[in-house]
Amino acid sequence: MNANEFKEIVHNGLWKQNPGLVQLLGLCPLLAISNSLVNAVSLGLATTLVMTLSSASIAPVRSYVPNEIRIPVFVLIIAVLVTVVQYLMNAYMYGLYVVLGIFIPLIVTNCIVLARAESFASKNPPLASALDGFMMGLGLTAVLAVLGGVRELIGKGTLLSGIDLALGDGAKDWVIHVIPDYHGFLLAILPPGAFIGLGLLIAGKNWLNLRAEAKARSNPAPLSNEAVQG
Amino acid sequence: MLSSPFITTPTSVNQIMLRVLLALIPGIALYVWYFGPAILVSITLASITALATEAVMLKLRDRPIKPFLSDHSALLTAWLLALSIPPLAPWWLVVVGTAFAIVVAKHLYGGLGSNAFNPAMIGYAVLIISFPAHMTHWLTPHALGGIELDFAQQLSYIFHGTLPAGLTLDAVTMATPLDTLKTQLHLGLSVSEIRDMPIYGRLAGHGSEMVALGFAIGGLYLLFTRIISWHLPLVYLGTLFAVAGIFHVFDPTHYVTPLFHWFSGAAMIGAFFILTDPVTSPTTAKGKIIFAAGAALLTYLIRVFGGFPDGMAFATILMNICVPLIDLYTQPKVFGKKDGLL
Amino acid sequence: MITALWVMIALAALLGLVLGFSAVRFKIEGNPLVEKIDAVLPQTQCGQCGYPGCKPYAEAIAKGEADINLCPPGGDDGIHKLADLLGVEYKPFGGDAKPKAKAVAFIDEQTCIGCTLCIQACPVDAIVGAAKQMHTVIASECTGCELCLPPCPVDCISMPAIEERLTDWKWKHPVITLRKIA
Amino acid sequence: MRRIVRSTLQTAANLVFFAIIGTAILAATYGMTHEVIERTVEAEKLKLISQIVPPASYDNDILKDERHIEADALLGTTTQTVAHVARRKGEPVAVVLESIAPDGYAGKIALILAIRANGELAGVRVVSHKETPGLGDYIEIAKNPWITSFDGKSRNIWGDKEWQVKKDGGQFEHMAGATITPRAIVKAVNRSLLYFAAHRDELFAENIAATHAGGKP
Amino acid sequence: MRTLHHFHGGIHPTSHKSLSTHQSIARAPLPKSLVIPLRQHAGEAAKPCVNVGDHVLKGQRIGTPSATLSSSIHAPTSGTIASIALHQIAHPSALPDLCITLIPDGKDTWIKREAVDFLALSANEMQQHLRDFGIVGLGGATFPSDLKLRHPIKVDTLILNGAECEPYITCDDMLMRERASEIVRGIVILRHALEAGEVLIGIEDNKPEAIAAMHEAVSAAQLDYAVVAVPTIYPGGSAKHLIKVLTGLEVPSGKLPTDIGVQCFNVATALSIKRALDDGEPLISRIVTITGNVEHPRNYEALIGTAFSDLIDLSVAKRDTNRYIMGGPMMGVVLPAVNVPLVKSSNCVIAASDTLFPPAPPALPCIRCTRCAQVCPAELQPQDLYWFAKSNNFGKAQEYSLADCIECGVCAYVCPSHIPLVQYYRYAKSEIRERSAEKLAADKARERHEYRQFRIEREKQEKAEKLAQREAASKAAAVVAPSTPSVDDTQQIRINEAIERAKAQAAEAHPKNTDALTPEQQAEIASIEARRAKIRELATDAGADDEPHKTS
Repeated sequence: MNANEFKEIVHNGLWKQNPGLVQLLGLCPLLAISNSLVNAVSLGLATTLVMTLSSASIAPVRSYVPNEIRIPVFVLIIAVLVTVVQYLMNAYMYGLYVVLGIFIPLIVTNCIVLARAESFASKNPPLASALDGFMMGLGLTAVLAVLGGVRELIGKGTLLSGIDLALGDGAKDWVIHVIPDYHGFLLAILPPGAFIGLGLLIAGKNWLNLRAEAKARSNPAPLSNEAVQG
Repeated sequence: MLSSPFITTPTSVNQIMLRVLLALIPGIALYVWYFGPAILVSITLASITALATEAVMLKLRDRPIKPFLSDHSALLTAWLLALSIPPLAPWWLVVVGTAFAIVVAKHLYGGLGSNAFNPAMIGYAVLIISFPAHMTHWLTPHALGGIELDFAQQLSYIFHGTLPAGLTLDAVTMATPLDTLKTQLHLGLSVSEIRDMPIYGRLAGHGSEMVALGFAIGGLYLLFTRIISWHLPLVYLGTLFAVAGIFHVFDPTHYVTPLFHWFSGAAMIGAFFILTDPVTSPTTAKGKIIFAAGAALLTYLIRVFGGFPDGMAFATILMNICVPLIDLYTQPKVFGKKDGLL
Repeated sequence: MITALWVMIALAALLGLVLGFSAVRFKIEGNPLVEKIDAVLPQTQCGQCGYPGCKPYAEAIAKGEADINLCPPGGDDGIHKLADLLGVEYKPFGGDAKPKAKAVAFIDEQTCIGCTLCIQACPVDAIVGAAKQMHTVIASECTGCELCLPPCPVDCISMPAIEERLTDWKWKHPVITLRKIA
Repeated sequence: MRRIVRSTLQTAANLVFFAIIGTAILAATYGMTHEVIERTVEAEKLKLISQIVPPASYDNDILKDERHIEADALLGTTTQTVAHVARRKGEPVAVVLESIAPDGYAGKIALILAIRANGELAGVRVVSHKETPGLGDYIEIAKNPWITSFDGKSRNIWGDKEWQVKKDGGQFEHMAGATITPRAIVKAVNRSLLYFAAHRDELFAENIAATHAGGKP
Repeated sequence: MRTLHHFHGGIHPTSHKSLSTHQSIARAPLPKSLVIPLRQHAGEAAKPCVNVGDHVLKGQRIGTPSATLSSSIHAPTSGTIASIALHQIAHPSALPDLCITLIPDGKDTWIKREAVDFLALSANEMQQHLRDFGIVGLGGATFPSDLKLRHPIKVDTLILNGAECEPYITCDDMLMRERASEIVRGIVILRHALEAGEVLIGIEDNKPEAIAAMHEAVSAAQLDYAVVAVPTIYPGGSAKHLIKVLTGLEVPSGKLPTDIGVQCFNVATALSIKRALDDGEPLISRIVTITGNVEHPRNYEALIGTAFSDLIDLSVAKRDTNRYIMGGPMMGVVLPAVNVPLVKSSNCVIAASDTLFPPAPPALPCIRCTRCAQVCPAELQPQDLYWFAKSNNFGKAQEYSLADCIECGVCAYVCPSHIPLVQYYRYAKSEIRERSAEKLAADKARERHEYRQFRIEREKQEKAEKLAQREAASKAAAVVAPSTPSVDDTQQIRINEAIERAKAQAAEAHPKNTDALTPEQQAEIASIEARRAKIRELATDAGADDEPHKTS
């Protein structure tokens, strides 16, 4: 893996092929768990861990798996890894484990994990695959973090609420009350808020892309008489 | 290049919208008569917010501001939304609801003509979901003779959230007739016991029944000037009457009369002003009938069995989702063809 | 613990048997997708996509080897159709591929020496003529692929764009100025 | 034909191989973590109980001192529940009961409450509910301290009339526009106190605890 | 009183017809030159059958039909052919078309006119006669009338369309008022030709004079034709809708009226048929309404080919006139220039100003109010069609029966958002037409390409077989005479092969298109060949090496 490939994988994961905003994979947890920053980031990191490990373990065995059982084997590997992560969380981060609940085992069915296994890890060497899994996971985590942060901020006026569940009671004071005496805009933390928020994030990304493209072109195109149809 | 026809009728979108606004006035007048002028504050607030956000969105979307701003559609959204919010709601509630309706429900969906959902109802739904507590502070009609706030006190509450010393919110507000009905039924009272309570009048809630009547009068004006087609209001009210009637006949101690359903909540304004929004209702005659019947059924179900006191807004939104499908399956027959599309 | 292991092994063995058997037994031959893609392509057979004709390009797309934005005669519209058919994102023309105005080949009879090279190059037999005889393009059959241009030793073939005539004049999309004129 | 059999068997063997490895990894992880998990789960339950019964006020192993309670209309329960007893130097301090308010605005509200030996409430907490967010959910301690208004209350001085929300003429506060939820909870707590009064001795009896505690696998 | 039926939708625009009915039809003076387009009918343009410089007589044929769907063109007066060239015509595209320019000699000398006894004509002869006399439908579609008489058809009801539903236009109205008996005579011919049962003459009830005149003419001729006053509603003059109103029958989509036993002719067409048979006069003039923003709105009988500007000058356009519309305000087209010639389909020219037809305010988005659907006489969903046309979703537009749209314009007339709906439909229709043509071309190209591949493959195979045979033969020869040096032998065989191959190729490259050539083409080829030979000579003179390489 040379520097260019490295850059490409990182860029793909975090921006160009971002699983949350571009591939639109793994929406179920993305929408369900992003009602607070801590929940969102925790699930994002758990997914990242699983993706890194699964890509890293699928890549070395890829040539020994015959085509007809490719997917069962990948699912098996992913399921094992998820279960391991679940045990670990249950043991050492019980509060978070309760909050994330069903969504931890659901990482198995998160299409993004299998999608990376299929489209990248099954065709690339272990190191690149691990990096790809990690970066895709980080990309998802980033989207989750932004979505969770925004929803929590608008919905409750706080940030990092529930941080004690992840880091223990010592972190209780870390909760930031950004807007004191806030009425709470419940829509944001209820399920519709997730859809609206994701829609806005995707729109925002597209807008940034378009702007970058326009800048890249930036040749003085004739602007006059420009008309939109309809 | 100019294309035929070269002559057109003088009717334009802004005239249609203006007539609809006019038709709301009898209802609003009765509202003021029975509940005081606080509602005018909400309407003004909502109108200013709607025009301002509309202008900003048009600017952002690179659309000419003047022709779109003068089509009165934003004003109509604002009025309908203001009329579905309690008059004593804090000012920011009105602003947030209207802004959401215009920015998200209207412009993010492509602006006038492209919005899939009735913006006013989306605004209402957002408010009732997000601020359910504030959405329950309805005014008590004058006739009941309870403690009343004067206009200055109302303004002070709307803009500062302060009540005169010694008064609690509970003392000056009440739940809607529909909400009260639901709560009392929950407590095991029978319909006739509940209807004897002072907040109820001849048909439904004291005062609010007259407001509904005002909207019906405005609606009939729209119907007779052919601004709206008969399908939507008539089928809606008819279905609501039929469903409520069946339940009422079946068990009059638990289910109120169909007339009560007609004249409470948003049934009247909904039938004539909300369902009839052409953008978000079906285009075919058959489709309109299905749409209105579905909305009536859902309204009743949500009112009687659901978690919210009134179901008009959610029924409208749910039926809005079905509009493309309804339209697809109700394509009328074309001249010279035996069948429609399907 | 041991039970879990046995359950897993039994399950894996059973699934493996089923999958292995079906993989051999239900192999699918041929590819109807190629036909569908080929139907969308403009059939100029021009090879501008880098494949020797429309069908090979269709096959390459079906296999996922070729991008959908390589067919200049198909135009932007063609890319949209392919994107719809394959359920992928629309992609604008990449690199040097650009849509071109429709044209037909025209042989300047004054210069043509009757070498038949263009006849052999024409993928749709739209040029007729014999050695040392006048060659003519059957305009109605010509797809405008330009494959006859390079072999001509005397450069007597030109590709005039098809001009709009009364018979094929089209009404234009009404343009309504909604955006302020910059 | 033989080719099919061979390739089928090969595939199966391959999958079995991966299954064995996967199962082995899982077994190892389970072995490593299951004790920690058990301990954590107990600690969590204890944490909830300690919110309403201060740990300093008792010295027994409260989780072990449990008894099974049959479904009862006063508790609003329809299945068997578990109660825990806190003791100090053998003397009963408080009992932790599960109770259900069946008539919330949107269905049942599950409660856990601790009653001191003298019949006073040590505390009440809502375990689960489906009340309207923003309207009826002020019963959660995380959102509003309302639920602590039960602390120290009992039926010793207040009768059924006082055990109502203020709107109905009782002593308990509620929020404007949302009376159904607090009404349901006040009613449920009141009934639970009646249950306690009727079953006080059984609840605090030591021998029952011993038999029942031993019955659990 | 017969029961009338009604069709869905329709509108009641102000008719403005009285403007141009105060004065009788005037004969327009002979212009200085006439420009006669060769495409004045639906279908293929006529082929010119005169040469520049020829002197022609009034009524002489100057263009012959070039296909089944085509018609004849005649000289409107006597004079000299000045040119046969592209000239701007009355078409919204502003594109030119092939026209014959005729300079009148002022004598207006007719060719020999002969009355024909239509009763003596066979069906085929009747059709041929109409075709030769350039009779086409004058209602607007200009469909060659002979094709409407084609057998086998069974017509129970013959309908004469005098509805003239568009505002402003009064040419049929005036024609019926002034020439009713001639029209009735034409109907007699048509009824005979079609062997039709009942005859219904539909006239909108806002033309009482025309109805009265037709009544009178019918009873004077002692015929049982029914002159029916139909309700005035636009577009009641559309043939399919008039049929619906009069008979209650709907012409099935994509079918012809004859499929339900009805045939429909415009009243003006009936008159021109009468003239073709009774008077031996081809279609060389028509009535045209000049109205709108002019001082003297009036109907003129004008020769085909007369410039509109000449007619407008007769009526004197008001000063603020800024454009001219050919046809009515609902379906007409803006003239690209005022000097374009009158054709067989020109029924009306409206001088327009911004006060008469105020420009539409900017179009706003469609709010799906369905006022368009309520008035659409084709019972379509214009708001959906608009959406599909706008988003280039032509497949959907076809699914929603865009093809059944008659472009009558009522949708755009009522649209409160002022969307140019008809233009969207026209755009979509042209695109669909082009696309289906492209699809056909692509299919043809694929077929040709595949055949070519197949042919090349087959030739390769045949050659391989031949080679194999030959090798086998040479092997056999080698067995017989093993002493022959094999290497040279096979090489020789290969060389022979190559020569043969080249020969075969040369033979195969023999032009396939030189078999069925017209004499002109052969002459052309001959001249080109001669030129080419000369060039080759020059080339060989210049340098022998420059000889073009042959294919191998």
